[in-house]
Order: sequence, then C-alpha cells, then structure tokens
Amino acid sequence: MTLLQLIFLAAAALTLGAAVMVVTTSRLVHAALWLILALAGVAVLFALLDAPFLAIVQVVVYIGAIAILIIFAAMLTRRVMQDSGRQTTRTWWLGLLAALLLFGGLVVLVLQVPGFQAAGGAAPDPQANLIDLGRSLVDVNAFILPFELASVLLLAALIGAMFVARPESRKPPGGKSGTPGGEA
Amino acid sequence: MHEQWIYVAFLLPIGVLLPGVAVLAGKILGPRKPNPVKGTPYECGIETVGDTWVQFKVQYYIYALIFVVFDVEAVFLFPWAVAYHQLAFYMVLEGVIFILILAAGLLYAWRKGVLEWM
Amino acid sequence: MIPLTWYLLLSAALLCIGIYGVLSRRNAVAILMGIELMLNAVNLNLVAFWRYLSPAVISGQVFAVMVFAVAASEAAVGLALIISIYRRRSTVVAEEIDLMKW
Amino acid sequence: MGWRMIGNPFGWIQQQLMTLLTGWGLSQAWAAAVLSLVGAVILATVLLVSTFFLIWAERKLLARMQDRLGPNRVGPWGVFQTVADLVKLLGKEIVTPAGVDRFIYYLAPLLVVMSVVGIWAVIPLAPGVQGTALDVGVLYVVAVGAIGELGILMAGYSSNNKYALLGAFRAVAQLVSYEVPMVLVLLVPTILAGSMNLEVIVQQQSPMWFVLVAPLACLIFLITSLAENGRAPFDLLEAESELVAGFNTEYSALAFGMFYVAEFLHAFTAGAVIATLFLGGWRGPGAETYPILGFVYFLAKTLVMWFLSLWVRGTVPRIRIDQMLAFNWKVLTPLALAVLTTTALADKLALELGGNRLLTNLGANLVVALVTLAALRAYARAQRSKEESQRIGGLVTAAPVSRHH
Repeated sequence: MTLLQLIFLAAAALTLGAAVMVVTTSRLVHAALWLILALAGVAVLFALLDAPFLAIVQVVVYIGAIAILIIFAAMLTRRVMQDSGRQTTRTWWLGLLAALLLFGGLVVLVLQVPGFQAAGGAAPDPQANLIDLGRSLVDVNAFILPFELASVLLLAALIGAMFVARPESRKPPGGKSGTPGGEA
Repeated sequence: MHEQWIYVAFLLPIGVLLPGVAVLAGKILGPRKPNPVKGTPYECGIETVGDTWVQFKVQYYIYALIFVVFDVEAVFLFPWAVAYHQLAFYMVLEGVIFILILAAGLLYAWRKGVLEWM
Repeated sequence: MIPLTWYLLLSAALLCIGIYGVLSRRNAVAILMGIELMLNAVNLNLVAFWRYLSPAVISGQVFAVMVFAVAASEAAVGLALIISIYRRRSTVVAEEIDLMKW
Repeated sequence: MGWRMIGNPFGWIQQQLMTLLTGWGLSQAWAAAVLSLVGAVILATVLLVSTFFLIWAERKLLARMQDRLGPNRVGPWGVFQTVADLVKLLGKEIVTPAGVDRFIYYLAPLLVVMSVVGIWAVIPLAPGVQGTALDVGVLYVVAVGAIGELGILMAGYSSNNKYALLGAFRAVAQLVSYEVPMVLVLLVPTILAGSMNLEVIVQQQSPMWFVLVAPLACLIFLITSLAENGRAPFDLLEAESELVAGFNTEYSALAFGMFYVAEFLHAFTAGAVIATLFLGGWRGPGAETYPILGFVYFLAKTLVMWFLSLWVRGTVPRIRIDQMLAFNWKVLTPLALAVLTTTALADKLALELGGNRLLTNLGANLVVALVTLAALRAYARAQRSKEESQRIGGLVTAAPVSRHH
C-alpha cells in the first residue's frame, strides 16, 4: 500500500463519515458543519486526482460560499423547527432501502467493468491544464455556449433568488418599513 | 504534482496546533473556578430574555447570495485570466460579455433597492 | 497508484448517502444538504473519469466547473425559496409544503 | 562559499539540511518532505512570535498618531509590553460559558488564526524561498480566507449569546460583501501575469510593478483588505453600543487572545499579499544574485503597506454599516467590474496592436477613475439637492420623509 493510497483512504473515510453525520445528526447547524468537512474531504480527493484548480474551487465555492449560505439559511429559519423535534420522515426506512439498493447495484456495475482497474496516465501539468481549461471555455469550437449560458444561469439564479427572498412589506412612503418579525 | 500540496498539508495543521497549544497552556496554567453566574451569557446588565435564536434580517442572506453568484463567476474567469495571453481578441471579448451579463444582475439588484440596508 | 474503481465506489457511496438524506430528512435545508452531497459525488466521478480515461481532453474539468455553477444556483434559489416559504407559512418541513400536491 | 552563504542563507541552509538528511539514508522525496515540515514549523512559529512585535509596534505607532505615548513601561520603549500581556493572559481563567458548543467554541479561534497563517504558504519571501509554488496561488489566498469567515461564524454560533451571533452575522456579511470586489480585482494581476502562481506574478513584474499598470486595482484591493481585516474604518464587527464586542463576546483570556493575534497578523499578511501582487514582491536591485536582499525588499514593502493600513486606522473615523455596505455594492463592486473589463480589453488591444502596455493600461485606468469620480460627484449633487428639497418640503407640509428612491 503506497502513501497515496493511504491518503486516499483517509480522505475517503473522512468524506463518508462526515457525509453520514450530515444526514443523521439532528442539529441543523451541526449538519452544515459536517457537510463542510465532507466537502473538504472531496477537495483533498480532487487534489489527489491532479486537479488543483478544482480542489481550490471546491474550497472557495462550496466551503467559502455555499456552506455559508446554508448556515445563514439554517439560522434564518431556525425558530420553527427546534432541533429536538422529529427530524426524519415516517418513511425514512424506505429511503435507506432505496439508497442501499442503489449502492449495491452501483458496486456490482463498477466492479464488472474491467477497464476501471487501470491506472491513469501521466499527471498533466497544472499550469498548462489551466490554460487549456481557460481556452476551451471561450473557444468557439469548444465550450463557449455553456460558458455564456452559465453566466445567464447565474444571472437567473441571482434575480430569481433575490425576487423570492426579498423582504416583501416595503411600504414606499414613510411609515415603518420593517420586515415582519425582523430584528437587527 | 502532489508535491505542491505537501507544504500546505503541513502548514495548515500547524496553524491550528500552535495556537491550540497556547490555548491549552492557558487552560492548564490559568485558574479554574467555575460558578453559575460566570457561565451565563453576556448581557448588558440584565438577565437574558428568551433563547439565543433571535430572528435575523433576510438582508444578510441576500448579501451572501450575491456573493455566491459572483464567487462562482470568478471561478469561471480565473482559467480565462490565466489563459489570457494565449487568447484571441474575440475570446477576451467573450469573457467580458460573461462579466457584463452578471453586471446586469448587480444593476437589477441596485434598481430594485435590494442592496439597501434597512 | 490508486485504481479508478476506488474513486467510483467512493462516489457511489457518497451519492447513496446523499439520496438517503434527501429521502429521509424532514427539514428542507437538510434535504438541500443531501442534494449538495449528491452533486459532489457526481463531480468526483467526472473528475476521476477525466483523470483516468482522458487526461488530455479537458471536458471532464469543464463539466465539473459547470456542476459548480449549477450547485451554486441551486443552493441560492433553493434556500431563497425555503426562506420565503418559512416567512409565509412558518414551516421548513418539506412534508407540510404540499400546496401543489394533488 | 562564505559570500554565497551570506547572500543566500536560505538556499545554503536548505542545501546543508538536504545533504544531512540524504546522508542519513532518506530518499530525495522524503528529505524534501521533512524539509517542508521544518519550513512550515519555522514559518508558523516566526509569524506567531512576530505578532509580539507587531502588536507592540501598532500600539506604539497608533498612540503617536493620537498624541499619546503608548506602552512605555515594560522594557525600553515598552517593547516587552506584549510579553507581559501574554503572561497575564496565561494566568487568566479561560471561562467556558454555559450552553456553549464546546468543540466548535474552541475550534473557532484556532481556525481564524490558521486562515491567516495559511496564506503565507504561497507567498514568495525571497527568490527561491516560498512555501510552495502552487499554480492556483491567488485562489488559494481566497480559499484560506474563506476558512476564517467560517471560524467567525462558528464562534458566533457556538457562543450561545445573541450578541455574539448577531456580531458574527454582521461580520460575515461584511466579509463576504467585500470579498466580491476583492476576488474580481485579483483577476487583474492574474491577467497581467498570465498565471495564478504568486512566484510567477512576482517574476512578471520585472519591467514595472503592477501597481503602475493597474493602480485602481491596487487601490481597490487595499480598501477591501482593510475591510476584510475588520479594522477602522470598517470595524463594525465591534460596535460596542449595539453588539457588545461582536462575535468574540463570550471568549476570554487566551481563547480571545487568539482572535486578537489573528487580527494583528492579518494586517501584516494583507500588506504582504499587496506587496507580492502589486509591488513586485521581493523584486529590487540585486535581489536575484543575493536573495537575502530580496527578502529585505519584500519585508520593507510589506511593512510600508502595513503602516499604510495602520495610518488609515489611526485617522479615518468609523463609517455606518449601511454606508459601508452601500460603498461596497454601489462603488467598489461596479468599479472592480469596470477595472477588470477595461484591463482585459486594453491590455489585449495593446498586445495585439503593439502599443505600449504600460501607457495603454494607465490610460484605461485614468478614464475609469475619471468616470467614477464624475459619477460620484453627480450622485452626491443629486443627493444633496434632494435632501434640501425634502427639508423645505418637510417644513411646509410636515410630510413623512420618503426614503424610497
């Protein structure tokens, strides 16, 4: 067993353990923090896969942005669902069954393909790889359409989310323009 | 290419360990006389009313939201910026269009008064 | 060298944990966390396939970056919806948000 | 040999250690790993110890700006004041308030310190002296900073105190807001150097520093790093009147001290990042032949930027939170977008058409700056006339003042 394999196993154990905690722990903010740990584990795996850019993006986008958004939302909606209440649906065992069945099926499938035991080629040079990625994102013969569409998608998400989440009772002229139940 | 990360893999844990040792030393060296009043949450002279979970403004969420969108935008733009010197002019222009599309989102938020702190 | 199978198995496990989370949690925010886990599993798969099967072709990484964009949009809009529903109906329990159920 | 050792002590020590380790029978790769570990330990220790000096120097300089003496009792000019403070803090009780989330509560300050120390892994200290030449160095700086935000959020959440939680919310809202223009502006040096590797960015600044090519980007980065640090004029994290002491209200003794250390070290680190990205890092006459000179240049530039941030702290009054956020979203972010697009276009045009890169970029920056100033002026005028008309209208009809626009 090589050192890299050991690191992989450690990162995999971290990721899976944290992921299990995400779906089982009853305190929502704790679940979010476990999620961050799971995401960090995936970042380590990206680094192991010779994709330093994706590893760092995983930290910047997921841990630095999405996780913070989730924690914000968890705290904003905190009052109704105290963490002591029932957290799982009545049919949670069905979900477990479905997940286990799917996992079994996937394992059988993955193990049957012989080519998947193969080792990868030489690691690509990160700098050249980044340039390649940047080029192909704006190349007309490559991914220019998805690239611009991603921008439109983000724009739609921004406008949509702002429209949905904005405080509604903004009375334009005078009066108290506070959000209902809002504080500080 | 993994060698790049070795230093980071050392420095980050050390960055936690060293201050951790300091706090631990403080825990050991300092006195330890717990009493119920000391443990109560800080308030301005009166006892805490209600639980900690006051409700917060949705404004915080909206700022975080705009941040997330622009963060992802930057992620798309960094490879573009690295490849900059290898790009033809029209490719740079496409990146600029990408930025302008999102700038429209910011403009929309501005016009709608969402950016206002209330 | 780590075999590709390991990555695929890990990704499958992560996906199934995510699915379990989505199916079993009542809190809508927790359901979203499950979806994030699933998206991460997908991403891991994409990058692993890129690295092992076609490191010369950049598509795998482009797909992964697109997944990041989709994940961010999904989280932003999803959580905004949850907050909005919470403000109108005072609930974040997914089972109780059933106005459109027939 | 002797001269080489003095001119390049880093390389010399590294070489000596390398021969020593390989002499013990370690393979090249393992020896390099051990060297990395040693380097990391030294770097982290030096940084944390240097905060003693930084805190003292900052207090002393700030005191002078405010016409005070500052610490002057312990040791000559009070240099050992911080040591005395540390000894005092060591003797204080670290109170664990009731109802805190223990693990998270104690992890939070450590993460905040880590997020500052971690940045130094990618900063080139002298030619050939750098923790790691990460190819995604610029984004790494952003990523590590994000962990600090997380630490603040964890501190606020775990403290079981509504002021702490509110303070954390505000702090994170401020930090993420200012991160938007910061990340956008970080793209400018990346474009100019064609790399995210900080070492390459330093090397690419050989004819001229990026501060000359992109002065506006440098200015925006300076302002945002002030805000990221949470210092005056952006020190709203500690609005005593509303938030008690912000997210760290419930922390005591050394646990609180860690937030303090992180803040002071962050100011210095921000100076180092600016020096690397915009002021040419270790670049200077003779730096390449004598790396020790490069380190001196780097340190000097860093200290100048650090002093600048301190100067701002000492002179500019605190602004209100609505002003701060409006300034970010309505001035800095559009400006950063404008700077980014104009730099991308102007630099490419200069390269394609064979113009002078420096002059083209400077001109583009000048145009953006003038347009911004004109827009700000027009806005201020409109605002003033609106307020005046409202005041008159309010006097006549006593109507409620409309804040909607």
